[in-house]
Parts: sequence; structure tokens; C-alpha cells
Amino acid sequence: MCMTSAPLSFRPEELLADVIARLIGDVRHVAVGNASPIPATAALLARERGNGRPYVSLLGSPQHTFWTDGGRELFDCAGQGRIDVFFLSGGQIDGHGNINLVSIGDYAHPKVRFPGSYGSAHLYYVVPKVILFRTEHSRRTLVPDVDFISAPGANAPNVYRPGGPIALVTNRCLFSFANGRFTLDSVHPGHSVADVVENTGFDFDRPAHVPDTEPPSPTTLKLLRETVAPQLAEVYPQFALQVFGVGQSALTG
Amino acid sequence: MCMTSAPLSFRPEELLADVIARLIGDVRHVAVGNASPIPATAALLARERGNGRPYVSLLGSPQHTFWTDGGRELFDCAGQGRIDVFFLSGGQIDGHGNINLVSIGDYAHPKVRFPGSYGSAHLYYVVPKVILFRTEHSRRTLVPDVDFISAPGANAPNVYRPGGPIALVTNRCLFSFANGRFTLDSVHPGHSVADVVENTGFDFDRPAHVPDTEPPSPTTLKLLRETVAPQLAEVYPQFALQVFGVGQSALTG
Amino acid sequence: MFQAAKSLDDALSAIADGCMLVVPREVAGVPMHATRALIRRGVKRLHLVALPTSSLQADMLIGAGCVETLETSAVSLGEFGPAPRFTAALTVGTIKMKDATCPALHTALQAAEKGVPFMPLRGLIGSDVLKYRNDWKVIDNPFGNDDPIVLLPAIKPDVALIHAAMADRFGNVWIGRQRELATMAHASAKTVATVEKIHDGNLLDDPVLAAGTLPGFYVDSVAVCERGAWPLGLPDAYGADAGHLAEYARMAATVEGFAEYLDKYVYDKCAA
Amino acid sequence: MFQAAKSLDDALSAIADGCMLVVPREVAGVPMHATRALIRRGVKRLHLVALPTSSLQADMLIGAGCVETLETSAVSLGEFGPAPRFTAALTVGTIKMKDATCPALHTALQAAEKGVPFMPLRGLIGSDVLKYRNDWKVIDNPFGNDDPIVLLPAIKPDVALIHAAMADRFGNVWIGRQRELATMAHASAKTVATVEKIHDGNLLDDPVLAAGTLPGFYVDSVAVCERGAWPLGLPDAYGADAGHLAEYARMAATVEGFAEYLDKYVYDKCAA
Repeated sequence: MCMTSAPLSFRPEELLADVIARLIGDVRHVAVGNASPIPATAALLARERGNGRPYVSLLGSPQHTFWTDGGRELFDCAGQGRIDVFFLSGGQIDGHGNINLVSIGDYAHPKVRFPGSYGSAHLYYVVPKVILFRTEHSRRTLVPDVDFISAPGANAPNVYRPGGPIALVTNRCLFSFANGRFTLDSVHPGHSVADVVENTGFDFDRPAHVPDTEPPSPTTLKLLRETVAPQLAEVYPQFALQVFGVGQSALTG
Repeated sequence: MCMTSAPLSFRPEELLADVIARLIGDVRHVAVGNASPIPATAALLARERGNGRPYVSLLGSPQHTFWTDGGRELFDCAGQGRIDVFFLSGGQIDGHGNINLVSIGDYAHPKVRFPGSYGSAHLYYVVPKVILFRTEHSRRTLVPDVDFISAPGANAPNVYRPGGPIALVTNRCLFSFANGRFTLDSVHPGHSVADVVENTGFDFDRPAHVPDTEPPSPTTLKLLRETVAPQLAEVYPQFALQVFGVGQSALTG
Repeated sequence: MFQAAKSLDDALSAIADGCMLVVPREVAGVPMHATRALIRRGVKRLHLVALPTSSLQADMLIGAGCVETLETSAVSLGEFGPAPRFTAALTVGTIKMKDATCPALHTALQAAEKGVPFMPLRGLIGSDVLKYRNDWKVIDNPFGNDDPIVLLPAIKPDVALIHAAMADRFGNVWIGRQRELATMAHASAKTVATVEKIHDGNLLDDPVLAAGTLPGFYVDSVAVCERGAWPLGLPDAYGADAGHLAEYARMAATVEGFAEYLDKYVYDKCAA
Repeated sequence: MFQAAKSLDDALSAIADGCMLVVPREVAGVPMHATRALIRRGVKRLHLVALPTSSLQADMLIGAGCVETLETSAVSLGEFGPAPRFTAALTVGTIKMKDATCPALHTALQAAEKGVPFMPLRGLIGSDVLKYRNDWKVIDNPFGNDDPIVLLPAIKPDVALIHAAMADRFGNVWIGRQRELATMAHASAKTVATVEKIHDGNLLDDPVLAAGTLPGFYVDSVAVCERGAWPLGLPDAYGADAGHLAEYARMAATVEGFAEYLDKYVYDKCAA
């Protein structure tokens, strides 16, 4: 990889949003969980590029969700096959695509306890494209085997599983996921394959030449900063201000 | 039985409502299906006698039901054990308490087709006190064995069945139901045991002496005519007018 | 996802010959105007699921030859007597009947709503309703001890057809307490709604209206049909037209009378 | 069935030591005022079911020693960090944890709502969530072919405790879009509600309000607690008190700090 010493003309969040928007692709409905500003940015970017498609649900925000059937509707909707893309993360993620949102150490006497599995043990199975997103790319987070499987990356062929992971996006790189293994697809500008290998606890495949992650184009940056950022500010005002310098008042004031 | 030639001082509907109100007993919640004015009269009478207990749901009437969860709520409510008394009928009712709401003759090529089983194949099992009510007491309606079992009167002991029939009320008499058989409990004034035997297609038990059905007391008649009838008129205006001479305008005008 | 319909017929184009169509019970807002349009179009071979019962709608669709299979718990005109075309079709054997019991249909639609292949239901054991449904199964409750229980497979209709008081321009439909309409939409691949009127603004913006709203996310098309449930009623809006239902019961008692009824009230568009 | 409560403590008397108590998720209207009253009363050995997650409420009940068993999918203070008393209790092992996944709890409550002993759910197979739940079972889908599926037993709480915008004098509670509150009430033997205010008239008389109403038939007692979800928010009414939640996160980080928090905000009734 060719390191550039010139300062980047975009912020890391913009790169990640662009990467994720490409992963989303041409689908009907993307749902984004609470406290996920970068996936939310990506979903809104995909919607702008698709002229209103996909439909985007931002779960933290009553204004950006249509639910009228209570807390179960998200899961029912996914079970119906009406959510095409969702995002999950993990205190640990392993090389088999297993995610751990529960604990480190022995389950009965954990060293570290995380909040819990949330809806992962259902959504990971039924949403066709689950994008794993964890900015911290380290041997602490990306491990050979998780201590607790909140939801597995893959199942035996007879298990009903229309969904599962398609990729893992970190602050360093993009992995794709297929056949129970990750493949290094590209390394973000400012990072190297050696960095990725050193900081990844699990084995992964990689081609002889790993490309740089394509930086966001001027068109994309313009779209992000001028069109997406004001929409984002309604839900993530602090993030929008910090990353894009856009305040909520631009829209609502 | 001692036949009286003096005209009755009450209408048959009043007698039946009184009989049914006694069967209802001291419970929390009575639900009455559509187009069932006599059971509705009985439920309202029971509520008056109980100072507001039981709670009465008249299913035909949005004003007399609390449902806000759609058409399933009645059945869910019964499944929760929150309906203590319900009424069922049948094109045929047999001596095992089986009811037929579907067809006469071969199911595939019926001679007579009725509307269908409605909720009977669930409610008959889960409502503790189901009162069978069929005014037409004949060998056509009360048969040895029904042609189609919409819902059976009894099940094997291992089948989950907290509910079932407790009685059958007709224009001629009151049968109680226990251990898979009917017993003739009382014969309504103006009818005889011989009448009942002649017009019943199924075998039933009976004591050596079958009492007359107790006629409604003056207090009950006063309650029915003065307090229950105006309430009934909201839901069954024609019935209230015809039986009690009470118009809806008494309440709402 | 929602697209504004150009016309009622355009909205109804999702209802193809041979599809599985789910419709609501006779008191929940029945799209009768749309039903007449379907009969005029001559839709064929419907697998009609009436949740959980029906009256005029199923009877007319059967009489007009639109139905191949009927799945419901009862069809009746209520105080106006038996449903004559339903009764005739079943005694002659011209349609396939899948007799159910009301909560079985609610449950089977909820199974589809939740994306599971089946749901259990108490009752049914020892009934002929169960005996004649070879698509239903009895298992021993794994949480019990010698406790048989019925499992019902999910019903996943191609289209749900509903009528409601109002919709907005985003396809959101106000269904009020008729929550089975939401379950029908959730369970079905597509949903077509007719409504009395269009609500200005977005129904989801008002928390009080939103509580009774089926989101446009589930609704494919909406057409305005004022008094669209006539001659049936619409909850909290208008009652059934008793005179007309009595006329229907009388005319539909014979094949000839039913044909006359269709001529008068269905094929003559102005009267519909 | 509904009885007007004399006081909040009177309303809460249904919540006995050792009972199974179901509470809603952190954004659906959490009865925090009532939770503080329960801690003051010193309720013990609760089997707490948080549908499907919790934040401050579960953390405080655990910290105050009210919980024996916790059944939920996650406890977190969200942007204010991990739930400190929950985390401490699980690493020390002072409570029994039944880890679930969100739709499993919704499903298990719906099973109780429908009066069935279990319901199926997709997913879960191959997870440690399933591995550690010996009360859940895997069967071969009788409608499939070598298709394992998880069955979840019904959760039938003794009491549901909810907070909502308003109730009327008949015990009807307006829950709006928070329909899991209705499922909680349907599934539970008793329901206790706190509300922001009393609505004059009967909520069921207005079809628009009725669409978002939990009928008083399911509600045993109602107490008025203005800003009763504080410091959490109530949908469409008020937001969470971020400053207070940050203060909680800071103070509850230690046993001593949590005790101080209780002294300041729970045992001092005036502050509650």
C-alpha cells in the first residue's frame, strides 16, 4: 500500500459512511440501530443516491421510524423479510463472524459483562445483509473465538437462515464475509495490510494485492456535507456538528 | 308435573333469562355473542343482582365491549382465562354435548350447510362455564350424534380443557351437563317430562322426580322489566320492545 | 411500498387470478366497493381467506365465480339469514372449503406476521374441524407431559384487501381499533386499501392518530371510495344498510336472482 | 379488574416480594416514580422481566437488592455508559441472569397473551443465548424437513408495571403506539399503571383515543404520578433528563455512591 503524507481531504467518518453505503447497495429497506451515527450517515447517503430508495429507518428516532405496533414490530418486520440491511457490532467479533455482546471470561463468573445480546440472536439470522461495524480494530475486539456467542456468523446448512454477515467495517479496513470466513477487501487510506494483520486476532483470507479503500468522491463528499448532514442533524446533532459542522438549527430553526 | 291452565304471569323469555342468570352464578366476566338477546338479558340480570359483578361484554355492540386489540382479543381474552361464561348453540347438539355448526349429511357433500364453526372449536375448551342455548327443542336439533363435531362436549383427560358445557337451556327445559352426559334438571312451566322425552333425540339422565323450573320471582320480573330492559334496548331494540315493551328512546331520547 | 394509485382498478391490479387474498370480517370495514370492481373485472380462482368470518363479500365473490378455495370460520348474512351463494356452492360442491375456527385464522396470520412457520392453539382436539384439516398438525407439547396441542401453519396471503376511514398521501391508513387489519397487512406480501377520504398531513405525525395507523410502509396502494363498505357498515362511521341486505338475501336466493342483483348493483357501475 | 387506588403505595401493593414483575423498555414509558416507591418499601426477590431491555430501572432495582432473577436482553445506560449496578451484580454473581434476545421476550409474552404454552422463534440456533437457556427447547419443525426451530415457553408475570400519558376513572390507560404495554397487561395476572394525568370522560368513548387505549378490564390499579418516568422520558411528552442520568452513572459507579444516590433521590421522598 502506498502511504500518502498529504493530509486527507475528508474525515474518517466520511470514508466509512461511503464504504458502508456501497455495501448497502440497491435494496428496499435499511434499518439502523440506536447510537449508530456512521451507519445512519451511510443509510441516508444511500437513500440520496437512490432517489429515495432504500427506505431508511433510524431506530433511535420516532420521527424516522414508522412503528405503530410496539417494540415487537422491528423484529416482526425483519421476520417478514422486510428489512434488507441491518448493522450489528460486538464487544468481541471472531473470525467465524460470531459476535459477543454478553461477557468475557466464564459466562457464570464473567470478568467483563456487556449489556446483553439485544435482538442480535434473531436479526443476525433473518436480515439478508448484516454489516458488522466496529471502529476499534484491535486484538482485544477482533479475536480468534468469542467467549460468548450472542449470535453465530454461520449455521449448518439445514438451519433456517436467510440472513447473516456480509462484511465487517473497522477504522482500518473492510473485510467481506463468505463461507464462514473474512477476506480483507481493502485497507483504508492511512493504514496498511501490516497494520491490519498486526491488530487482528483472527485469521482471514486476502488476495495477493489488497487495494486501498476507494476514497469518497467529490460528488459524494458534497452530497454528505450539503444534503445528508442536515438530515442527520435531526437525530445526531452532536455528531453532525462535530463531523460536518452542521447544526440542527439549519433545518429546524 | 302439574300443568297449570292459568295464563303465565311472565313471558317465556323472562323465564329463560332467569334460568340462565342462575347458571351464570358468581363470576367475574360473562361474554355474550352476537344476536343473542336472551343470554344478553340474563347476563345483564346477573349483573344487576351482583351490583355490577359480573362484568358483561355484549359482542355485537361496540358500546358494550372494551376490545381495542382487534378481532383476536375475544379469543386471546378467553385463552387467558378472563372469560368465565360464554354461550354456544348448534344446528345440532347431541347427547355427548357435541355441537354442530357446519353441516348435515356427508361433510364433503352436505345436505344442509350451516355458516360454520365460528370460535366454538376454541371457546368451548377454554371458557369454564359454557351454557348451550337453543330454543328449538326437537329431535331435529337434539340428536343422538351430530353429523359434524364443530366442538366436542368432552375430551380425554389428558387434553387441556379448563372449560366446557355446564348446561343446555331450551324452550322446554334445563339440562345440566357432567361426565359427558346431560341430566334433566327441570321442566319449564307449560311443558312436561313426557314432552321433553318425546322431543329429545338423545338419551339423558333424570331423577325420579323432575321439578318444574322455578318461575321468575316478582322481584326478578321487576328488575328485568324496569332495570334490565332499558339497558337491553340499546343493543336489542326490537327484542326489548317486543318482550318488555321498552323502547330505546327511554334511555337515549 | 406505497405508490399512489391512478384509479381503483389500478389499485386492485395487485389482486391477480389465482392469488391468496385475505379480507376482514363483516364488521371491520369490508371493501365492498372494491369487491364489486373485482367482480366486474372477473377475477378468478381466488384462495379467499376471510379473517375470521364473512358475510356479503364472500357470498358475492362465490356467487360470481371468483373463488376456488374458501378458508374461513363462518359465512352468514346474520339477521338476514344464511349466505345463499355460499350455501349453494357448498351443497353443490363448486368450491373447495377449508373450515376453520376464528382464533385459528387469527393465529395463523400472526404466525406469518412474526415470520414463524407455525403457531400453537388450544382447543380443536376431538373436533371434525381438525379432522378435515390435514394441513394442521397435533404434537405433544414439549413443555408438558402427555399434552397434545394443535400447530397451525402460517397463512401468508399474496394480498390483503381492506377498507378504512382514512389514509394520507404517504399511504398511512387509519385503522383504529381494527388491529387485525394491521396483522393482515404485516402477514401479506402486498396490501391494497380503500378509504373513505384522504387525511391532509401525515397520520404518523400526530401521536394520537398514529396509535391507530397502519404505516404506509406496508401499504402498496390506496384508492378513495366514499361509503366504500356499503351496504355493510364501517365502525364509528356508518351502519349497515338493512334494507339493501334484505334485498340481497331475497334476490341471491336463486341463481337467476343473484344474476339480476349483479346486473343491477355491480355491472351497472353508476349504481355501485 | 379495576379499583381506584388510594395512593401510589396502595396501587403498588399488588407487587409482592418474590413475584414475577414485567416492566417495559427504557423508551416506552418507565414507571420510575413507582420504582423509587418500591425501593423505599424494600421489595425483595423480584423475578424482573424487562421487555425486552432496561436501563436505569433495572439497574436501580438490582443495586437496591430488590432482584433475585433478571430476564432481559440487555441493560445499559446507553450514551451514559454501562449500567453499573447490573454490571457489578453480574460480575460478582449476586443475581441470577436469564439472558434473552429481544424478540424472544416479545414472543414469550405474546404466548401468554394468547393462552398457549409456547411459541416458536427463528434464529437462536448455534448461539450461547440458547445454550444457557435450559427452559427453551429445539424441535424439528413439523411442517418442514430437517428444520430445527426454537420453542419458547410462555412468560406469565404476576404483575405488569407500566407508565403512560393518561388514564380515565374507569381504569382505561392510553398507551398510544407502545402496544407492548397491552401485551404485558394481557399476559400478566395483574396490571398496575402510573399515569401523568387523569382524562375526564371515558377513553373508550372516543374512537380515536380508544385505538391507543389499554382497557381498564385488564388494569387493577392506577396512580397519578406527574413526570412519573423521570429521569427517563415519556414518548411524545418529555425527554430524558441527560444531566441526571450522567449524575446517576457517576454516582452508581461505586456501592457507596449508589447508596448516596438512593439517599438523595429515593429515600428523600420530597426529591422523588
